[in-house]
Amino acid sequence: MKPNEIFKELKVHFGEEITELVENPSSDTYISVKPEKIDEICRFLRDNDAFKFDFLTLLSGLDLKEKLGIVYHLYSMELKHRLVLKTEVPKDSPNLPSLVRVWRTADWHEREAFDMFGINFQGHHNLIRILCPYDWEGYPLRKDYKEPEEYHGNRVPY
Amino acid sequence: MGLLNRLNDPIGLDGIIFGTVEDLLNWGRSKSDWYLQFGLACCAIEFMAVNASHFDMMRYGCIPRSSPRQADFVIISGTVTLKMADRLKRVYEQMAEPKYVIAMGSCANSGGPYWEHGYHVLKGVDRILPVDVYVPGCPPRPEALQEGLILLQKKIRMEEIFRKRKRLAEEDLANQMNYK
Amino acid sequence: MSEKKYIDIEFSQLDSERMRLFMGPQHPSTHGVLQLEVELDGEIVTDLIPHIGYLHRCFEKHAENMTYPQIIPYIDRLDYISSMNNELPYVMGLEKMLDIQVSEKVEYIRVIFSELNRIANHQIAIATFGLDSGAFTPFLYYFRDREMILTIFEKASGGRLLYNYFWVGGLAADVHPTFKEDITEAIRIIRDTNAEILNLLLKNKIFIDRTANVGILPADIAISYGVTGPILRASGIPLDLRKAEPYSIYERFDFDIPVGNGEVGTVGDCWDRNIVRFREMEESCKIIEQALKTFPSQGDVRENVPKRIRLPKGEIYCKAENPKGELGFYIISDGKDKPERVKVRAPSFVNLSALPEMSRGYMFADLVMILGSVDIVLGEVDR
Amino acid sequence: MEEANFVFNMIGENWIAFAIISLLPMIFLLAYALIAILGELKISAFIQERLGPMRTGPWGIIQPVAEVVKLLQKEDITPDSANKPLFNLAPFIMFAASYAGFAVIPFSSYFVPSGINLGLFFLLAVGSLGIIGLLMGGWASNNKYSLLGGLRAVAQIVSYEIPAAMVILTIAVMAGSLDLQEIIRQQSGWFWNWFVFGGSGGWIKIIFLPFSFIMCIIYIIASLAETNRTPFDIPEGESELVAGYHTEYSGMKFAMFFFAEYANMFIVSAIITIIFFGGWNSPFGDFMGGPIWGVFWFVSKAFVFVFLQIWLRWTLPRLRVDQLMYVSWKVLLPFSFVCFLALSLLVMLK
Repeated sequence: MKPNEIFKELKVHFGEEITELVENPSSDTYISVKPEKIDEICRFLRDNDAFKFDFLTLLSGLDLKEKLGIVYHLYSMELKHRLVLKTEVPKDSPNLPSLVRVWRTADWHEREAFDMFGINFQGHHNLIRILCPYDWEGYPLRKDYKEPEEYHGNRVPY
Repeated sequence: MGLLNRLNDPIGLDGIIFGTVEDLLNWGRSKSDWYLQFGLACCAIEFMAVNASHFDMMRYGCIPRSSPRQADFVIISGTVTLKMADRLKRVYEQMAEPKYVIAMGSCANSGGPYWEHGYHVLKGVDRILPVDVYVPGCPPRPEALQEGLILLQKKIRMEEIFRKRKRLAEEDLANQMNYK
Repeated sequence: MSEKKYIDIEFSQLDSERMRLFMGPQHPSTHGVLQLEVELDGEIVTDLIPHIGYLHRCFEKHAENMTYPQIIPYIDRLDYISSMNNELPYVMGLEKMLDIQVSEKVEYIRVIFSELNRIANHQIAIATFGLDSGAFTPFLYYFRDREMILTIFEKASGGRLLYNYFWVGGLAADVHPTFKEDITEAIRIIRDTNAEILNLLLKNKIFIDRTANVGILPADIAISYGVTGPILRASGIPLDLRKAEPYSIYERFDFDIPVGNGEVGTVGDCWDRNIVRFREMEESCKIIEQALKTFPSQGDVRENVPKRIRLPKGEIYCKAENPKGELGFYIISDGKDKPERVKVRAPSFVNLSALPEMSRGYMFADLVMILGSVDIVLGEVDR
Repeated sequence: MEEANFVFNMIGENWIAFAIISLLPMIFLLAYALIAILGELKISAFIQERLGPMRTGPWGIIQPVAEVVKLLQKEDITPDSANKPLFNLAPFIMFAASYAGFAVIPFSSYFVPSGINLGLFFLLAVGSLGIIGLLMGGWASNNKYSLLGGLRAVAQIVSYEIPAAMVILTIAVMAGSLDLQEIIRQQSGWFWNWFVFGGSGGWIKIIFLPFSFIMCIIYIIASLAETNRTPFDIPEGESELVAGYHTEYSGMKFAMFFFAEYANMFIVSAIITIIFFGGWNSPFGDFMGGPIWGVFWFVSKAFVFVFLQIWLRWTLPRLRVDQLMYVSWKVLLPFSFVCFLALSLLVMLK
């Protein structure tokens, strides 16, 4: 199934929630959605027999200067098609629903996005840092991140 | 150092007998190096390769131990991150004296390729541990690590035991006098 | 008085004290610097929390500050056991965005080297798994043979472990003149050793007892956890990107996808995961042999390498079948010579997240085997 | 029964003789430990296509000496939270238990440190004493790995004592004695008189040959478990429990454990030699017989089994705890019962 067909189908079901279909000849096509009902959209994509997106390949956070972006790469084992969903949250209140109950693999991916960008996935059962130490400060992959001078008595910069 | 802690300081007897005893003790320590099985990153694979049949670390008398208590030296093979630094220090402190450290690879020496933007990388393991031998390379070739091992053994062979104890005792005495 | 007197014992209330055991970061069988917080009821694992990040080397931060070719050495250091495979999806993604067509010879060398590296990776995986089960000798046999593969790589690229060999638009250097003979000899020896290991380790009664029916991962749970690679195939799902979405020149070769079928136990147990890896080595040998037959020896491997790489604005998700699973790079370019963001889909990271699910309810000794069968590389898990 | 001890014959029964007798096995043990450690290193290297230690003396043959010199110098750590008396006592108990076993080992027809007529029983009893040291060390270390290792070791050794005891009981029935010298003497003559081939007797024993052979295998398996060697090395399984019960030990105390392990290896090999392979008897009748050659035959037979243990260690993977128990209780024990009955029948028929 091509992304534009999926886009049409989603538009029918979710209307306003689905913003646009971005097509670019040299790069991947993606569907932009609003963050509020992302879990419902994903559940629909997973359970609908026409899509069967049973596999969350990748969940990545992005720093878009003013906003934070979250990108979902989906894959269907059975129908062998892929889909990219993109959503944005404001930097001062980066909240959106968690997908842990849709795909269990989202657990660690979301923790990583929280660790690196400070995106707050609501409904996640264990949203703590995963790669950095638990008492680390700041969100390292944000563009305005300054690395700390010292951590536990060890100098960080060279 | 085990038995040596109980030996009285043989001050004034640093002649032939104690020189020979010192040589024997150093020989034992240099020829029987048990290392801690401790892989950190990419270098650990080369370290395993040195361990394996093709290069065979046991030729030098190096036997793997998995408990730090029984190890004589530790090879820091790879990048030490800040999260790891505390643990590494603790592992080092758990080792029994006399203990040695080989820093293997650029990351352990100085942070390696991660020195500039690595916000979570410790820039050189010598910031937390005393390093005896540095082996450069990213990762070092097995031959380089073998060279490092031989260097470490040479270093152990040339160590002072009794004279050092005498000197330390003198320094200690002097410090106490100054303090008073 | 006829009423039988008995003490009503609720076994759930007879809970003995649980022990919390921290395995790692310094532990012989955590394959690097992984920490597992294990809750034990006697010897039974009741809960398991992996603590990762002890090797978090900030790859994604580095990628944002490096030009595109400079990132390749860092990609080598992600999964440092299979560096050639790591480079492949990245350079393929950039070539797709830049619209560069690489020559036939380059494609062949890439495929041959990727498959050789897959063999080397699986050798380490099975070797260390044997080590976890207490068999020390197969580990050394495999490491002995692995040196041959490393020598072939070294002759071509100059590096033993980390190569920086696949460049955007070509390769760093041409292969060594004795390339074909070296590989033919290596494959012969690999097959010999494999036959030996099959008898020594994989068909050993004790080994089968230890691994069969242990750490079962059913297919539906595997998919929900996003598990890929040999672990997913061991659960009975023949998903291999080389067949499902052929990239490079894989569609020209004839090979099978080994799947776990529960020969000695249940589908998706530790033994299946190992035998899948073991059989994949043979498939890789088949691919290499076919590729060597039609290998075009003429041509310059660096003719299409661009002088300067400046990607058009856009984004791409490029993926390939790594020995550990689906390795993907999500590259976003804003038109400069440095990427806006490079996100890695690390197969080990995702596979490791299924570990608690796999190991709950098994014994502590089994936990070691299950962890070994997942075949993680911490450089990739923590990036 | 004549006195079988050349020291008493030479200098009479005085305290010097007792001192010499009690030290002789120690000298042997020290020499043996060095050889066994070197053997372990070199045999493992040979199996794994390596060279093993090469740079300590010619072909590394004085490597074990270097190990000892090194271990003497190592810092002796007693962890702060450990139970100090027990922690320090454990290696000594462990070593004393294995050394006590040497008291009754008949090295030759002319030398046995203590010729008690309950030798077999004594070995069984003293052999179990080492477990206390193991558990003590494991528990007193206050380390979770050590505790798990100690508990596993106890469970394992206690279970495997039973099939081993059954085998020894059978031998006692066959020999009609618990005196080790007497058991060996009954196996004199050619090698088919050994108990592994059913002992001396008429052709009727051929029917029972499989049973005695199975008995021997049962004992070898049980002895592997008692010495914590692969495939039963789960108490110190490196990949699971770091170093098991001796995780926290360093320096000389660790060396004691190490030493005791090798001493145990020799003791079980010696028991196998005594009860199944004719002890100090020459396999070929009177060929190379006599007390001096007896030492040679005894030690070389025992070394074959030490070699077997080392060989198995570098070949086989490790079992799991429950599988280990399964082997002991459901396989070895029933088999040993059946063999016991069969061999008792043989004794009746003889």
